[in-house]
Amino acid sequence: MHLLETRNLTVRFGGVTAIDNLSLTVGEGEIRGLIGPNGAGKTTFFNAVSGRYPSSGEIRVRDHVVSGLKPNEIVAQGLARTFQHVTLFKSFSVLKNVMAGCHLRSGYSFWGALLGTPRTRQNEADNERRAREILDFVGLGGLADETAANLPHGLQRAVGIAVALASEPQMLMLDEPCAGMNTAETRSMSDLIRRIRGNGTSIILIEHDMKVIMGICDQITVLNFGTKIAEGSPEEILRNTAVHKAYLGSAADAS
Amino acid sequence: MSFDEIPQMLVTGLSLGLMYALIAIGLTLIFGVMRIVQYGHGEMYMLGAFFLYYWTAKWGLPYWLGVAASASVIFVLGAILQQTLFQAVHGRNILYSLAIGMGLIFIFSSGGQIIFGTTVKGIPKFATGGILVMGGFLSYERIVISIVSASLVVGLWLFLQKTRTGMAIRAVSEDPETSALQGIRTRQIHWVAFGLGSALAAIAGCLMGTLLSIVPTMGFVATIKAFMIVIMGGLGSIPGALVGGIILGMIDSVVTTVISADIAIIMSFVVIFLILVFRPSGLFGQQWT
Amino acid sequence: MKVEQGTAAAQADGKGNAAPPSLNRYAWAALFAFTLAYPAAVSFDNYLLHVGITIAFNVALAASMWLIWSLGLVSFAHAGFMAIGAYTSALLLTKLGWPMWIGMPLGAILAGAAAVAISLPLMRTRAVYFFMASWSVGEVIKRTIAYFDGLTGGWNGVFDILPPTIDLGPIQINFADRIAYYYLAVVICAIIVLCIYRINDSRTGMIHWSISENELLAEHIGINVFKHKVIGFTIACVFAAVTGALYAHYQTFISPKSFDIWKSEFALVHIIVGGLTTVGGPVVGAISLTVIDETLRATGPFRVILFGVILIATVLLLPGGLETIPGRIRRALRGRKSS
Amino acid sequence: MEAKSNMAAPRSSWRPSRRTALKAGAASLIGLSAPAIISGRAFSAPKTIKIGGAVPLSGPVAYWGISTMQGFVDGAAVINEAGGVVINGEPHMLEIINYDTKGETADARAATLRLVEQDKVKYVYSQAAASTVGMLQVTEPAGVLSIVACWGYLKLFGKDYPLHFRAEMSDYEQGFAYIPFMQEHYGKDSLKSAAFIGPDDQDGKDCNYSYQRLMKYYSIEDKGSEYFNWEDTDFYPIVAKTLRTTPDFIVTSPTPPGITGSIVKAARELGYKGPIASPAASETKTILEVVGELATDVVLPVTNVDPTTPSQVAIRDRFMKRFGDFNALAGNYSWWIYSLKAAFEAAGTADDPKAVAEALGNVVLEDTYCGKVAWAGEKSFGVKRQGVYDCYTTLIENGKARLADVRFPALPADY
Repeated sequence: MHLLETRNLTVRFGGVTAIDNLSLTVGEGEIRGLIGPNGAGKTTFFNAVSGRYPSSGEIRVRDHVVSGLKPNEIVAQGLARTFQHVTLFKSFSVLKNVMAGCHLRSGYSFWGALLGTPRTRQNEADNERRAREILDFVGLGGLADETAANLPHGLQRAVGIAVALASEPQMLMLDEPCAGMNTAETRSMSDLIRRIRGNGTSIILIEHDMKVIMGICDQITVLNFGTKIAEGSPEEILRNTAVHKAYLGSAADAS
Repeated sequence: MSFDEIPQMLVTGLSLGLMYALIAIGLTLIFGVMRIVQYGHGEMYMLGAFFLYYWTAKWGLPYWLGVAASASVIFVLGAILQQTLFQAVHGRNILYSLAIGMGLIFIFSSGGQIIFGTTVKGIPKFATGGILVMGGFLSYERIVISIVSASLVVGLWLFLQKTRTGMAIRAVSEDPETSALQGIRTRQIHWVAFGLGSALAAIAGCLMGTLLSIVPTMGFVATIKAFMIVIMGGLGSIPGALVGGIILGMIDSVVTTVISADIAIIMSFVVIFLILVFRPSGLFGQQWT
Repeated sequence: MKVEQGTAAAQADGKGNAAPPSLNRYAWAALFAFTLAYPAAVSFDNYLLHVGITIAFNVALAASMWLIWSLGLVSFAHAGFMAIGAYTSALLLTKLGWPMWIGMPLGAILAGAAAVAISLPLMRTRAVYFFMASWSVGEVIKRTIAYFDGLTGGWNGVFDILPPTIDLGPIQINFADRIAYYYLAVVICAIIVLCIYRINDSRTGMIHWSISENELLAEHIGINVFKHKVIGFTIACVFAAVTGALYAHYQTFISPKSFDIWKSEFALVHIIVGGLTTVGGPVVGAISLTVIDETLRATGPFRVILFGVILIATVLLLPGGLETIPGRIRRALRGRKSS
Repeated sequence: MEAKSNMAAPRSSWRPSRRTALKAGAASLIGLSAPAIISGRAFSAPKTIKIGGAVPLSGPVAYWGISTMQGFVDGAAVINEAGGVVINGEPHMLEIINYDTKGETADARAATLRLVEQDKVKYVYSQAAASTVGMLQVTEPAGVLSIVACWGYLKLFGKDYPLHFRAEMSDYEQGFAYIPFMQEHYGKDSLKSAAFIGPDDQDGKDCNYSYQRLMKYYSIEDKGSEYFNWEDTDFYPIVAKTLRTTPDFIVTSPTPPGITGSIVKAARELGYKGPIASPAASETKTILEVVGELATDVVLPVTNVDPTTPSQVAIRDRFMKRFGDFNALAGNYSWWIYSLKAAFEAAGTADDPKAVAEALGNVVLEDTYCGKVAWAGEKSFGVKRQGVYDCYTTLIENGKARLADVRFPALPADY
């Protein structure tokens, strides 16, 4: 049984086929790299799997068919994601961002919240504790009360990951987590990704920084024009001629 | 209803639709560029009409020169309003621009009552009589207004497509940040577009004011109509304003003639609602949040 | 790690970091205490009681509209739902003789049902398109009421909507008495504001602001955005309907014109002037602007102009609205202390 | 948009310039905020009688409210200068207090509450149906006398509202002047059927009711009624629909002058030849400006296009001086305060609105801006509470307006 499996996944926008018959499996505890030139369909794949875009074909999580579910239902299945552009509740404090991220695990009920029952208060206290734990885990423990918008770019990305982790996913889809980061930040981000996996969460990673990809991924899938052109361990991918060809066609993207 | 009423219905609806479009294109331009809600757009329409009233009825100056003068004066006024009031709320939530627009409605319509008086006025006509078009009567006034409206729509479209300023305006409306990086002075584009939009409202006010009558509180109805049209057509879309105007004009004409006016206005709101439900960004709109 | 200075926008919308809760609570308690003491404070002046009742209506209306705003939506259907509540209660009384105590809840239920039904399509639209679509809803409600004149009296309106009475043997209250109605209005208004405060203060409020801040992210942390929008909108419309019933039985006369676009617009103005980020905003905004409007009444033709000037001045000179004043004072004091 | 129940309007050979209009605004502000000036503090603390106005001074119907207010402010000044209201030999000064209603019912109620409960006013005037409804809920239970211009809501008028006076003739009373005039002018045989156009609101329905009763009384066939929205811009559709029934003449009421102009224009352009009567649109100049040379056979009752008698001219000149503005509507309303003064003096008290109301019903003024004025309606309403006066009818022919007829309405015997 695979954690995530897509069968013949296809996404079309009008006449353009962005993902074409993509079949892919990701096992538990795996870090999977997803690479390919710009426009290869990597982010579209995330959007399709996370329920943002409609798709045809099949998406399964632990053998449950989740195709056609809405994003919030997909998250409930244990699939969380981050976004290419930093996406946060910018006017919230960092802590509140993560607490909002706890939504699915918060034991929320409308009436409980309205009446402020002891149970709700207990739940919210738990949520806050958990949120602080997650912040400590991603290394933001000291910034809990900062307004998210006030943080530098790199830290905002880390908050984004913390928010996604708050739903306690089995699989985390990271869309270019190291974009716009310097070497030191990139290194600590790689480290964070490894530690997340260490907690038992699988990861799919879109990243242009080949050092990151090659350094941390167990398996790599290469997309071009919406189709899978190669799959394998980092070493295999480095040797693959089709991959080189695809990247030579648009050399700038590989940097 | 009999069949010989159909031509009149259609001719009336088309000319009314073009009039509506005339009121709306200025608003859609401002919307597109500044991403703010100029709720006081109708007040520019009202002021434009009153300027022409004083120009022709009071000072006895030529009509069409007065329309041009009115447009220029309101252009300046619009630019000033943009610089003094709307620039400060640019980029903030649309509510703030909405509030300023409402404030302008209060100030201009009530101030207008004190300065211009509360009596209804009429602007001297530029033409009388008319012709039969496909069996429906169309006065020369309406023909002129329709032609002006259509050519302003086309002219504005060409201006945005072909001229440097126009292209800059489009660039700013599509992607303000990138165009700022490319060296387009967005602040300048803002007041130019705002002034231009206001001037278009003034022209609409002049022509519609001539056809109908003018009173200082007439701006709000124009705002309502312009809003309905612009949002139905899609914010920032000039063809949208034209199509939206004609849809509204046709509903007003056909439904009023066939059923009644109260059903017509209910119907126009229902149609807008349905359009927005099935096309959440209007008929020709870009996604706008 | 050096934290950069935040943007002005982030500072203005300090949803995460409002005033200390204790201070907040004292302010609310003081306001409520003053509200209760108000009739005595104005030595039972009937006209000033009337102003108080009007303020209660406006506060309830603005606060409930603000609840929709916390979802990031500006609804102009509000006057329409107020009309549903008002007409239901009024017609049940004048046609069937049912008192307000039955009419008001029924009106609220009807408005709630209508709100759920209409929001299913309505919530597909966003931002300013939602604004226009909700405006259409409000206009259609108003004009439909006017159209079915056999039932509703059409433009003629409904007369003789008597205030309710309570008859429990020893306790008899006739709400035709201005003081009694004042307390009725204040209590209902306080319940509405309290509910909204609680909603906003709980996780529901956090969900609302998440949706308002970033709908995409809200969806991807597992929030059913559509459902919460429908629920929030419906609750607000129910409150509007309750306010409408309360309004009808006080005015004793309603017509479709009582619920035109300006009702919604003024509620919106109250919110903007008061402040957008806490429920204190609409409350303070509605109170101060109603008082100002009543005062300006004597200036005749200048009333509306002055109102417009105050509105624009507040937006430009006091960004964030009246609710930011305590924070400004605190910052100013702190600034003085530290220097 | 707010509807207006009654819109008589100004003749205007005079065009307001910017300066005079500003002067008008300033003058009205003074009139509002400083009633003491008008009430004449120069006198050694005489008794005062407060008269309150709950009228639209802002918003779309401000025109009517301001015109009403001007009559009271001017009248109070004139009366005070001439020694005030003399009650049992003792002079009383008049003090006018005005509060804005925006022309909205709830707002009018608030304004009236302030007048009655705070300022302790016992005499209130108001304007237009919406304001009147709001005002009446306060005045009648509080025992306060009210004078208004309101054409509809007839169930709020009559025996059950003994303190409520409707000074302005509605289109119903006007009908007994302008329809006979039209029959004489155009010939009875050419006016056998009629159609009605009015706004889609209560004012429109009320006027339609008046119209129906008039048509029945004069045995004219009713060819149907159409209602327009206040938001409407184009009147082609509604006029086209009306013309389908081929009426001999059209009554449009209560349509303000601008819309009347648009209706006339549409009708003439669509080839309609019959006369069009508009009992509310007396702004002759506007209609001429809007319709141009197509304006012909437009009948405007209660519109005095050319003040001629010395008292009419005096009122016009005084208004021009005091407010920088004068319209026929303000003239039509200018007699209200004099009627009230006569009632105070006849009743011998200003403290008892009931006694004043009794007296007011019997007041007859001979020489006002509207000529002879009396209160009527005893048989229809049970009390004499409806103002009736000489109806000055202006006729527009070939783009020119002239005063065509002056007659006291020939009210039916059972009125």
